[in-house]
Amino acid sequence: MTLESILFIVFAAVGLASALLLVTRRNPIISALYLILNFFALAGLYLTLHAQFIAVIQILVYAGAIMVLFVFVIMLLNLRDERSLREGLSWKKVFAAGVSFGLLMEVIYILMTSASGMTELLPAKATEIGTVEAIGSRLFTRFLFPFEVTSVLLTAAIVGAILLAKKKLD
Amino acid sequence: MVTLTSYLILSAAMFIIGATGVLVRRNAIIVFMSIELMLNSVNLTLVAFSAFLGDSTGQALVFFVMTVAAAEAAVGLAIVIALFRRKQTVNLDEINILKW
Amino acid sequence: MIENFILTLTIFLPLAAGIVVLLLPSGNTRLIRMAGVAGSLVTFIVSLALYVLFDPARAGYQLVQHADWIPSLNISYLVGIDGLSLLLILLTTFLTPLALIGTWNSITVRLKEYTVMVLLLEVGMIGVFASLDLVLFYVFWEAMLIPMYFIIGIWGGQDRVYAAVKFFLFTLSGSLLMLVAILSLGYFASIVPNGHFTTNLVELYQVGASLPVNVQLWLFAAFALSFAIKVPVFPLHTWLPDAHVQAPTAGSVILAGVLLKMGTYGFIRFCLPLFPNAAIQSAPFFSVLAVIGIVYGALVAMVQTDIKKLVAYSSVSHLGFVVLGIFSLTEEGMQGAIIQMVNHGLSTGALFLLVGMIYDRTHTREIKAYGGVARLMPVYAAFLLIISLSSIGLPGLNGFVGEFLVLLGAFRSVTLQSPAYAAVAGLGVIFSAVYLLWMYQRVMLGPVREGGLYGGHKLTDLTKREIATLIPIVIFVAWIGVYPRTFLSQSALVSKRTVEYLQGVQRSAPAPLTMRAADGSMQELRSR
Amino acid sequence: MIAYTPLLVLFPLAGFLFLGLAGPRLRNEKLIGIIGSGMVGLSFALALGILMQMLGSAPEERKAVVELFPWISSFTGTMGSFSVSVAYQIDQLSILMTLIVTGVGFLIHVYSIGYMHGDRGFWRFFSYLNLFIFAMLNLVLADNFLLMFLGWEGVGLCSYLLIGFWYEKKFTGDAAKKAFVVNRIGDFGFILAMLLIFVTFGSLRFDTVFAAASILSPGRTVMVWITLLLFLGATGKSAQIPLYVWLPDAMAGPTPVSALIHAATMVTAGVYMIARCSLLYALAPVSLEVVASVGAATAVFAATIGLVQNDIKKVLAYSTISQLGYMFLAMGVAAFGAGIFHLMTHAFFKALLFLGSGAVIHAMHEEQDIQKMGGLKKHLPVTYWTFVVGAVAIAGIPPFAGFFSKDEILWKAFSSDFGSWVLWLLGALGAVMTAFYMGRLVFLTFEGKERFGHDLHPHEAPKTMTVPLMILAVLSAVGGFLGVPKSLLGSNAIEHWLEPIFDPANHKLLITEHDIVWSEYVLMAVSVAIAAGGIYVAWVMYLKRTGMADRLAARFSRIHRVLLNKYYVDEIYDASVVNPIVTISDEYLWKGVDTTIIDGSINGSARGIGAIGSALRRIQTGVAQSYAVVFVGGIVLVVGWLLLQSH
Repeated sequence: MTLESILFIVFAAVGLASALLLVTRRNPIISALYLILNFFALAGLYLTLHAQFIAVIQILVYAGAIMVLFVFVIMLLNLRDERSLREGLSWKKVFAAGVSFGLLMEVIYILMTSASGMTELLPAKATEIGTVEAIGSRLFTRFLFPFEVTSVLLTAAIVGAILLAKKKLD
Repeated sequence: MVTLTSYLILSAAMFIIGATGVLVRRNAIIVFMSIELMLNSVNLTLVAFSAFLGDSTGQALVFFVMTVAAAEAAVGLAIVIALFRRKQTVNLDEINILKW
Repeated sequence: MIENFILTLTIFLPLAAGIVVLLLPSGNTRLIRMAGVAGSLVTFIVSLALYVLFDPARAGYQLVQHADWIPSLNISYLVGIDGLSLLLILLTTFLTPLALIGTWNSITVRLKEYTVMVLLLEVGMIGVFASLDLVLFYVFWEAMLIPMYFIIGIWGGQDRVYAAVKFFLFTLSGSLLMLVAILSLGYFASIVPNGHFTTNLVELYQVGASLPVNVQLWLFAAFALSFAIKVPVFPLHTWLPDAHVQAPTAGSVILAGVLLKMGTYGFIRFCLPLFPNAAIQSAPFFSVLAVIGIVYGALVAMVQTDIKKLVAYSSVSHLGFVVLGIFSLTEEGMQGAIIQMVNHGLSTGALFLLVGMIYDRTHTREIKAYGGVARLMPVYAAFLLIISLSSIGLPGLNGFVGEFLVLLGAFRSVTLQSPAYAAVAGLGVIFSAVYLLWMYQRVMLGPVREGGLYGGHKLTDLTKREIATLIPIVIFVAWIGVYPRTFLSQSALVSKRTVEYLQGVQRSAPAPLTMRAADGSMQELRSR
Repeated sequence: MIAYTPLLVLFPLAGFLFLGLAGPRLRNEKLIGIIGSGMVGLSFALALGILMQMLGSAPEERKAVVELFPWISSFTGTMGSFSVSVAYQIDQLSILMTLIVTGVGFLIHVYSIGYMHGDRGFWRFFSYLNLFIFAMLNLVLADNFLLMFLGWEGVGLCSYLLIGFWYEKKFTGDAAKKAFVVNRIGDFGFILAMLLIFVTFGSLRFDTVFAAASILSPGRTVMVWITLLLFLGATGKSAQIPLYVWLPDAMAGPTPVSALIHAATMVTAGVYMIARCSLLYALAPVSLEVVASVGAATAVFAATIGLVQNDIKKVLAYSTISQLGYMFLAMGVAAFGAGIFHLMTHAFFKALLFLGSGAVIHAMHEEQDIQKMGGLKKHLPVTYWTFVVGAVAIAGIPPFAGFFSKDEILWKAFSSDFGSWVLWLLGALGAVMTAFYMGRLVFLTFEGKERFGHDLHPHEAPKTMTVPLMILAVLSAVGGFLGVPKSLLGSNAIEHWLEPIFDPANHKLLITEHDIVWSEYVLMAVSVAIAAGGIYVAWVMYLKRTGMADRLAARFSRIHRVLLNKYYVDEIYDASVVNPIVTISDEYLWKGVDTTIIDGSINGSARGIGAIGSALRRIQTGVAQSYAVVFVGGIVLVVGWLLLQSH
């Protein structure tokens, strides 16, 4: 048991548990909090992979920005206590869960049966590519055009969000 | 020894949990959060591959996924607000105008 | 130099005009109308250059322009004209401005979109007549469907949506089969030694003729169904009355004047030369349908109570003559069919214009609501009479030339082998007089209605603008009637070569498939 | 002169175009009248000039063809392809017809100036008349069947226009339409005949066709078809059984129209056509028999109806049908010359009678019922005397025109190789009735007591109307001398003049000149006697013992009613042809086939697809999550299938 293994098991357990809790809680606020926990667990996992920059960004963007948005909306809609949203079991849900589980089994089966040549993580190399510098040079050379296009996407999203959320169009 | 496969299985499990959430929950906001969960599990895959292959492309792609996730969250939540304004609910079962 | 792109210019000028109209302020209706008319008029003038540059004495396609489009499949932008397409392109460019001028005040809502649609329609129509590549043809064929759909569906009468959908579905269901046939033709071109996939019409002429007869028959049927719906051949005609009745006047004029010709054009351009054996075999079948259409259309037209429906059914009857002429597979029949296409475009186009003019005044199409109009609108009465007579086929006006040549062709046709076709078709001569004169009598003659009110409106005679629309048509009606040579000479070579080609096929040894069957049975006999 | 032949046609055309376009603005009846009649007068003068030139040349040089321009052709000029020109042919027959058309036409134009005075369609009337003359001249001058057909249809059109001239009355429209449609039935036959002629002879030019026909021997089936189909056309245009029904109704038009179109010229087109094609008929003796039988039957049939009609124009209309029957009788017994001769004299006296009746109607303020006339002799002296001349001429009293022509026909009907005593007897029967109803017409209209209201003061027509009457009266009186038979020491000039035209046919039929025989004189005496007898009976019945007619009518009331109702032929046609066609078209074809079967099956299939769709629609809950479940399920299946494949 190396330190890395222990860290991986801890973060994986926290991530899976928080994910399960996220989808099972009735109150969206609670769900949101579990999602934040999940984000932190992921950030930890990124660190075990020596992806420092992504881990930081994960905290900043997801936990910092996106989750604030979620919580803000939940507050705005005042959805804390909604009796009408009673979520009982139904054949549909059982079926959906079964389907999902089937998919999981298939994926795991594929992963287990296919031989993976890369069992060894090379820490030096991994640390090198996880730096801001490495990712930045990638983004601004090979992915320059998609990177610029994301700006358009974001602008469109902003405009769209404002338009949709506005009370009336005139 | 933590192998690539263990990261991938973890990520698959989280993805399926998210997908199940999308499929079974009626609360639109929780569905959205489940979608975020799915996106994150994909990010984990990308980062894992990137690290094990020694190629920063995967991490660059995570960047784009995050951008898309942010945009999706903004627009999606705006839609939820608009729907709520019309229907006074975020219950997806009641939003069934997609037929005909 | 100009020869190279004049055709492309003609095809896409209306598109340019449409874009210009799109940029105009939608409030200025007068400007939009002027721009639409100007665009179509310029197209007409440019198309006259086609007439000047075209040499009727030269065989084959002229003014050809070729450009790669999808090189990997040998699909190209290939346009060119012969005498047949020349006449029909001129008919199109001639009728479009008249349709726009003649309905100057009829359209009040979404005028800009309407004008653009009409111009787009013109692009599609000219393109159909000029395409020498099957895929290009197909694209124009379908492209023209869309503006027509909207013209009927948006600016039509009460049941416009039903009519538009009916029109669209009828036409589309036929043309989808045609697309399949086009692709399989290209495929057949690729499986011969040294062959390659192509949709070039000229190359496919050889491919089609060499196919076994049963394959030819299937492909022929796919093409013919599409064209027969468009013509329309009995019993596929029921979309026509609805579409005509519901369409706005300009839509009816173009629909009757040009769109229906696409079906008969397709028969001559594609069905006959591509699948000669199949065409010869199915000639009696189509001739029977044509003859039924002639008599049937006339009889049903006779009992209509709606003027536009009457004219629509008369189209069924008149186009029966065209189909009969084509499938008589004689030079006279072919020439008659071609001139009859032009005639029908002029006469029925004018009839729809005239009906539209009176509809604009009274807002009713019921024949019963009229009577005695001649007294109040003498000029209108004169025009309606001339056009009706042209439609009846009075010698000296245009209709007679076509009908007589068609009857002559059908009468002496080697393929049909019976004068009965012509004899029964001749009955149409009687019935056309009945329904048109009866209509004329009920609408124009008799005492003026009480108070001179029709549909609650007072009648005023034609305006100068309306007269100016009709006079060019009347001039051509008389011109073709008195001196049809001008027009017949253009298409003479096409008719002659098409007919000679088919006759050659007919005379040569029986087609491979039947020969094989005969051999087989011979062997069976021997083995016994 | 002959080179100017196209001008014959172009003058009236110019008149039509000018009056048709500028007419509404002229507003001057005198000017319009002068232009309208002047154009026809010019044509007449030119025709006279051409006649003079022809008289001055040898008989074989009297024929000429003037070609204007090619008309319809399939154009490529290969063997046997179709080509027809606009070309006019001058010969003995066509010049005679031209003179009749333009001469009588001119007089009627002049007459119309007076008759149509004050009508708001004055200019329209004259432009139509000019158009009619144009079409009629095309008919008689054409050098091919197709151009003849143009004239043939053209006169039909003018007939339509002029019958419906007073279009604001309901029945004029009906009559006009009926005339055109019934004529079209005949034209259908004409068209088919042309197609057969072209297929048989490879041309539609008279010269070519007749040259080819002259070497054929009689008795071919195709010739029977051609001639019978042509005759179908003739029965339509010339109002013979069974297509005569339009002519009585056509009297709805203004009276000059009845005189010009429905008496003198257009209705004789069928006779002219058969005369022109005499050679073709000579090749089909069966058809000749048909023509003769139909002609004789029509002559008697129409005369019986004419006996009891009370409308002055209807009497004349049935008389016209009957006289046309005589002309066809003549054609049928191969007495082509006699038929044309009767055509000419008939044009004179029937135009005269119609114009006279027009003057009467004019004077009586549009009253046409002869029972409400009487004693008009003293009010309308000129009309009376000219009318009497016409009546005597048609009745066949020598030496007026009708005697010579009708007697010639009756004699040929008896003596010709194709005639028989039955045909003669029918002809003679018709002649008795003709004399009777003409006598009745004259006596009821002009003699006896005045049976009209005293507020009516009939007065003689103006000069423009009476002068043409007088000219026509003179022609009716002396016109017969052109054809005095040899037996009466005449030269039979007109038949001699036409000989070159009919020689080929006569050769085929082996007809030779007969010697004068005593029976000709006997028959001549008989026909004079029956003419006089007919008039005498009319005199007795309608003047001497005025109640007798009514008593007879009451005695034979059933027959009288049948005759008065024209044998109910119109009703029979309506019930057996017109109504079934309309009903079938409406109930079965349109509402049955179109709406129910075709649209029904199409809408039905559309509805079927719609039904399938609405059944499948239940699957569509509209809940996006359900769709997503199916979506994921699909992925599971696809991945699973791929996994199974890979092992």
